[in-house]
Amino acid sequence: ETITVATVNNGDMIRMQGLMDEFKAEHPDIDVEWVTLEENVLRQRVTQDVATKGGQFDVMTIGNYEVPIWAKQSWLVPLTDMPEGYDEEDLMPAIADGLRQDGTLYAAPFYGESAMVMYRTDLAEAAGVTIPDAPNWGQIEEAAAAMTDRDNEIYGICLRGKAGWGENMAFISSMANSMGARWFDMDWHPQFDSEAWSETLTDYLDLMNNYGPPGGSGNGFNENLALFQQGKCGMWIDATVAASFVTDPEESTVADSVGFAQFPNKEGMEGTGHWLWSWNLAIPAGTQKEESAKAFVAWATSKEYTQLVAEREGWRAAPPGTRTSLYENQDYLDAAPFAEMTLNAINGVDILNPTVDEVPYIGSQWVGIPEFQGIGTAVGQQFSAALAGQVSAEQALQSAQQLTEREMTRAGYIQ
Amino acid sequence: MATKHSRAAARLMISPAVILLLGWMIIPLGMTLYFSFLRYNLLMPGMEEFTGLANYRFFLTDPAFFAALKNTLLLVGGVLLVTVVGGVLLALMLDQPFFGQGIVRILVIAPFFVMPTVSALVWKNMFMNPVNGLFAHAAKALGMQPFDFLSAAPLASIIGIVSWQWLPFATLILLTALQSLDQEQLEAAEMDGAPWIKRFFYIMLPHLARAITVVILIQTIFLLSVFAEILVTTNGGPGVASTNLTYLIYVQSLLQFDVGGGSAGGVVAIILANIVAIFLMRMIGKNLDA
Amino acid sequence: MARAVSTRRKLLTTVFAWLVGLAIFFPILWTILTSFKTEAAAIASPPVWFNFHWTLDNYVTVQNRSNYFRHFSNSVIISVGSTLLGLIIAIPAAWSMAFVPAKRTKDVLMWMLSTKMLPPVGVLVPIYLIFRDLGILDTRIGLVIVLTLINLPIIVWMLYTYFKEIPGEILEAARMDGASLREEIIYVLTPMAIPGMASTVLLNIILAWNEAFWTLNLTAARAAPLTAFIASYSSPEGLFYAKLSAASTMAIAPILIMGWFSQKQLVRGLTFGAVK
Amino acid sequence: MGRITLDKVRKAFGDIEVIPPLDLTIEDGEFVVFVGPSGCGKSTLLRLIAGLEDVTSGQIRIDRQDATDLPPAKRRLAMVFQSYALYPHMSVRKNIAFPMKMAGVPKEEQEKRIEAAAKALNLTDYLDRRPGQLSGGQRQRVAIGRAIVREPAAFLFDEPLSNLDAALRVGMRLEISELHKRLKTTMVYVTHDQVEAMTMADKIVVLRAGNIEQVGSPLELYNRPRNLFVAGFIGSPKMNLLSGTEAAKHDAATIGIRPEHIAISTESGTWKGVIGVSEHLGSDTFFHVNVEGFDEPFTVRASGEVSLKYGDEVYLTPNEANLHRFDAEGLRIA
Amino acid sequence: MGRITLDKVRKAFGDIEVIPPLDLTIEDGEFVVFVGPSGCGKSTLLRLIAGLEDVTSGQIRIDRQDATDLPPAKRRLAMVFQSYALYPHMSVRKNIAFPMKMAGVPKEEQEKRIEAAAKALNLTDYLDRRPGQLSGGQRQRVAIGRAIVREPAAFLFDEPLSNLDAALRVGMRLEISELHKRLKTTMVYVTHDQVEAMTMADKIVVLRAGNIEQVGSPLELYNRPRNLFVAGFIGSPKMNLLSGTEAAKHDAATIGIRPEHIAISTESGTWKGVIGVSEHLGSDTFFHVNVEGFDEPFTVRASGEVSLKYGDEVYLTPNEANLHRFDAEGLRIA
Ligand SMILES: Nc1ncnc2c1ncn2[C@@H]1O[C@H](COP(=O)(O)OP(=O)(O)OP(=O)(O)O)[C@@H](O)[C@H]1O
Ligand SMILES: Nc1ncnc2c1ncn2[C@@H]1O[C@H](COP(=O)(O)OP(=O)(O)OP(=O)(O)O)[C@@H](O)[C@H]1O
Ligand SMILES: [Mg+2]
Ligand SMILES: [Mg+2]
Repeated sequence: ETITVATVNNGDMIRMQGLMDEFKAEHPDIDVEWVTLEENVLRQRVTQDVATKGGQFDVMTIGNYEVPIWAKQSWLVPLTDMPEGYDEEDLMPAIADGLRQDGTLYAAPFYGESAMVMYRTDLAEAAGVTIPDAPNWGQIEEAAAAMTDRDNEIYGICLRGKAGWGENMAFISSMANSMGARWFDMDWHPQFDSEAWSETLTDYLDLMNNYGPPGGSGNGFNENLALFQQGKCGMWIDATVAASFVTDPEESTVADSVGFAQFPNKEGMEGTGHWLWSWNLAIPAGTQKEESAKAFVAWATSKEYTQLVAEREGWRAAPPGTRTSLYENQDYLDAAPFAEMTLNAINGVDILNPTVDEVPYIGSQWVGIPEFQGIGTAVGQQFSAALAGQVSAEQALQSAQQLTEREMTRAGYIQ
Repeated sequence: MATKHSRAAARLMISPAVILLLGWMIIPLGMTLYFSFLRYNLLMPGMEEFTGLANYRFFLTDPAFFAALKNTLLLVGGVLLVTVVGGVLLALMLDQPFFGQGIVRILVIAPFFVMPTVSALVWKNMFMNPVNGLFAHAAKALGMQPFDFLSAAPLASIIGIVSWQWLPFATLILLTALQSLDQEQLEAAEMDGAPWIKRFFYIMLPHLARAITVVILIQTIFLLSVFAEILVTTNGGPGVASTNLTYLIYVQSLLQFDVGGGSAGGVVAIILANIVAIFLMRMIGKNLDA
Repeated sequence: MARAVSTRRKLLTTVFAWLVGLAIFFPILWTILTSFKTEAAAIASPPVWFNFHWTLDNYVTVQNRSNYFRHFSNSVIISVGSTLLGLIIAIPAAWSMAFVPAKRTKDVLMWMLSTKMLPPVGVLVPIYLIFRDLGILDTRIGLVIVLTLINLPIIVWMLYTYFKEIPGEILEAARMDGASLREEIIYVLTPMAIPGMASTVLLNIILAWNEAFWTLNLTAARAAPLTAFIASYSSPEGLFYAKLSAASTMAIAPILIMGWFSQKQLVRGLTFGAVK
Repeated sequence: MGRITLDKVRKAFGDIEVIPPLDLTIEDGEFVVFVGPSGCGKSTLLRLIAGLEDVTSGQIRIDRQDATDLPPAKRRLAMVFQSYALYPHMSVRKNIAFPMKMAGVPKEEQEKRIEAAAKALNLTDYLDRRPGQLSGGQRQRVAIGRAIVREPAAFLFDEPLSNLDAALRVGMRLEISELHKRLKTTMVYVTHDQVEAMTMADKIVVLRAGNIEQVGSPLELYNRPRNLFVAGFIGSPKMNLLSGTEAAKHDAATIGIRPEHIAISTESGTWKGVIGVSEHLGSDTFFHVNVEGFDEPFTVRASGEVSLKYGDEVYLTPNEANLHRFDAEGLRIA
Repeated sequence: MGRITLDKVRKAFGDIEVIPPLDLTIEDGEFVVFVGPSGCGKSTLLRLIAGLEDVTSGQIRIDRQDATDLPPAKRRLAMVFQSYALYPHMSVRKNIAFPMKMAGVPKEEQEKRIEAAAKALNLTDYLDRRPGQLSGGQRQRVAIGRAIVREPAAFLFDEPLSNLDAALRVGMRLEISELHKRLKTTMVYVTHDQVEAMTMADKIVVLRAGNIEQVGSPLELYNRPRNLFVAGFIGSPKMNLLSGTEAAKHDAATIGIRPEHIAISTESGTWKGVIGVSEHLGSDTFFHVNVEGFDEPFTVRASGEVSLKYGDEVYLTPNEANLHRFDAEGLRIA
């Protein structure tokens, strides 16, 4: 039997494709076909397929944003009766809870992430700044200012600027959370006219305009990763998975001088993370090959898989952020200097209460409603335009407010 | 030629093409039209209901709509301008005698074979990237600030990329047209005392009119639906600075999975495209028959 | 004009033309060069030209990651298949328009072209649903059908312009010689239009090869052509310039090579009746 | 085996009547030439006979059998087109074989007939060439070859020589005439060349705007044109036409006299005139003589040796026996 | 004001010498016609004069002034091309105005000259049409119009009539001749049409493979061809050429006698023969007579009234006065 797996083109997934002979050895009767796509294309393709019951995929890679929404539509096969030894209990609660509906798991986490600060210890030292483990935004700005050296193409801070709900909005929403801003009030009115948002955006723009690399409005995760690996960034605040890439001596020119710190907060505010993301494997309801699909999902998200990756590629490459056991493994902790920071960041997130004020949605750097993809991207465009200098921060916020209100009204949230 | 037999045969033989294209036009169009009156979001199945013109109202009042309309026209117009002017110049150049004509012609044609996605990726990452792109290196080598093409001049950059892809097409058509110009006409003009530049404007350019029309027609058809280049390079941004209609519809229907709204957008785009088409056909009809 | 062009002028033209030609070709050249570099060399500043360590690693990596040859063969089958199917439908249609012109002929032609103006994104969902119901999602036959329909107007137009150049007398001669309509088309018209058909075929293979919207949206694993292959490289993690270049080179090389070898044919043919 | 009868055949393109109802019989074995000014309907008539156009009304019979609705392939007629319409992608052999292939003639029979035709037309050495590698005259022979292997009821030629240069034309003219002598197949031949019509035809049909003006042998038309149109059309240079008092003297509305039937003298004659342009062909000289009282100059043929020049005074004397008289309607007065 | 001198002009394309060094003087006001077989270099010579080709060596003088290196526009010559090379996108008026516009002639002056030219050429009614809407003859007049408004030192015509049908040709031939009489501008005219050359030229230049075979007035060439080539080339139908014993009788290697210089009789004469094909043109009849002892049939011209037919026995008598004698090298024996 051949199952078709749709997946995103990131390093962990590609690594898994290289390990398929192992899977084949365990399940000789199952062949796996891969469809590897860029994140946005993938999302569009799988959503379209699952919603129209096109039935082209048997396993889909989806985010924790989609899982609850899709589960509610009964588009996903509940992952009950997982094979013996799967050990669902071992999944990290912060991650797994977001994938459950009424206590049933609807998708298996492949890896999880929160966000944190990665910085160049050598540059910080040279610039004479220290970055505390739990910095605030003020300290970040100071450090960025100190490390920036444009003549040598060293930029104090690299942040996402490329428009998209999963790109710049992921970061900006987290930053907003850490500044006490929220997307919607309890009546689903957008909050871009609030003081907190204004502060968030202004700070973000200041950081990027003053200490960021040129072309910031086009940089997403990958572009920043490349910059950081080339040694052009003093700090980079982004997903925790990045840690394993920037410390990979084969790819990164700065592997041995990276330090880590918690996602910053507004001065005086608490909270360790406002970002929670996982890539999960789920089985669409229409599939004819449920059994094989389930076998595959179980294999790919099992402890044994982690072990397998560790054996083949070393512990540092193990998919992070899904299983508690991994963080209890001394080999892993030794190989991954960022492990603890990652664990703390993930566990610190509460997607029911992403920020100070109460919110009507679940989510962290995203908002768990179907409309968010569109709205988030449109707002992201506005902020990216502000970063590119095409509009002012106020204008961007104003447009964001208007367009969000428009969409929310149309969708029926605002009566 | 035109006997009863042959006319009957002609009708029979053209019908497969006509029926297929009619089907290709009417079936999706019909469905699109139908969806455009529905409140229909893929993510919320079972909630479809008839909403009349609400989708149209929503699409047309989108603040991005007019920007997209403007961008579409700028994109089509800009690329046409670059490719026609550039194509004429290149054709003139390739028409001169020089060594290695064949190879240079191949070099000039090559971009036409490149997939839009690939060319967008290559341009974006390897040329226009303000840190690692070649243009940035060049600027730095010249002691200038690298220019951030895709955020500072997104539409112009896309026009550049698309023009690069279509320049060979225009060049080819114009070159063959130029080569079909009766040499005696040029000689006559020379005997009449016209210097090179006047021969160009009075003889060659009018001769190229028909070819230029064809270039415009064919390219417009393809340029109206430019999509991959935008998706890959700027995602329509920053803001809506490089969103064209096609991309706007994409955002509507595939990013928000709002089939109703996207369909309404599609219908609007079809209407606009047909306005352009009618306009073009007026122009072409005159020029192609001449 | 057969007046001797002075050698000096010819040399100047040569230098200029080569510069322009290379400038236009440069992005492709650079991509090919980069595909043989290591990732580090690919982003070296200042850029390295030829004196780097040439490596095939990127190609190996790319091939390991995705099954290039399957995508490749899908691309070939889809583009050639849709072109041939298109020809079969278009030849009779173009014959009718060229040799039995009616008052509406021009209008029909223009109408056909106007079907190409449908924005594909606007009709994706309907088409997807239809394909799902027909069970031809992710099949090569499905893509062949779509691409045939998309390119049909172009094929018809091109053939129409070639056919119009063929003197009607020759077809009439065949008729006088006792050929039926079918024989007339098979034995006389088609062989005479071979050069025109060749360029039509070439252009359509190129268009079909490069079509990236439908091929991406209507396929998953089995029928995915090279456009889908390249879609998985559009922003991978980490340094990717060299790998992207290798993948790009692999995606465009077949069509580039085909285009180069047949460029004479293409040049002659690509006129759409623009040249009287 | 090749009698063609047109019975009230009428042809209109849309509203425009190109051929008004027309009757014509072409006898078996006859060589009939259609002449007439450009656009008069010669080609259309031929194409109607061939079946390449539908008649609007009327009937076409070939050998007594109604052929009006037969498709071209069924009429057993062979047509040689102005451009020869050879199949450029086939060798000469294949070109000639094509009609037989279509008719399903067995291979050996085909070979035999091709050999025979090639020999008759002097094409044996060229059988494996493509038409593009042949000279104009050879191409024309291939076109004829393709026609004769079918043993058609009649040949139709539409200006087959007009693409050739003058020298080749003369040769081909002779060859076609000889072919006709040999095969004795009906031939219908369209031309607008005087000389071709005069030298080849058994019977010339003069057309004007789709109407038949006169049918007759070449010399009949030359000697006894039925009306002014035919008189003016046949003969080169044109017949001199006079009206007014001079014509009245002969009891006619118009009289005509051909250039070769006027004697020129420096001493005496009927009309006195002054030489205008003169054209020396060596063999002949054509003088354009301006005679007082006439608007148009007279064209007069003299031998090549006559040495008169511009401005000389001369006297012209028509040969009364060759004078043509026409009435007010332009019809010949017997 | 239009004397053209070619002084050792030589032209080679690459290694192929198309025109070996050649001297020629065209006097002011002369009408010179170049004739010769296809490919002999007529067009090349004309284009050298026009400046559209560079001479490989030698000198071209126009009115005594060295023009060898002048660009075409500066030579004050006007050229009428075979295809007319009208500008298809401009109206007739604009076509005619173009050279004046290029020369910066003031608008009113332009208008005046256009009117004058249009009147002279009978084009007044067509000034606002495009070339595509004109007949062949009208187009040619536009081409001439475009040439005359410039008041050139000389006109160059490259086979300007070869695209026209026979009837139109005769008319245009006369018009050009008259134009020359009126303007008295030098004209150089390339043609391969016998009749054109004979009737229009003051002086004919016969070329073969780039060499001048003979220069002279039309009648000079007709009556006293300098060699066999010219003898065979000038005159239509061709001169009958005989060698062998018959020629030896006249102390020559070859003798020639034109068809019009042979008397035909049923009773007696020098040679006895049998009539083959005969061509009746009405005005004349050409008999092809097979004479024993000669391979080729004799062509003989007789009047239109002679009634001889295929197979008749006849006697031929050449007119001794018109006999041409050539030596073994083919040169005329005086
Ligand atoms: N398909 C057509 N539609 C309309 N009118 C036509 C068509 N074909 C021919 N005609 C008209 O019919 C008339 C006769 O045309 P035809 O070709 O028979 O002339 P022709 O005598 O052969 O002339 P030519 O000597 O120039 O070949 C012309 O006036 C022509 O314009
Ligand atoms: N550009 C060229 N390159 C090489 N050879 C040429 C070129 N132009 C002409 N020739 C050769 O020069 C010779 C003379 O050509 P030209 O055109 O002058 O002949 P022509 O007398 O005008 O013939 P025609 O009567 O066929 O027009 C021919 O053999 C021709 O092949
Ligand atoms: Mg005709
Ligand atoms: Mg010539």
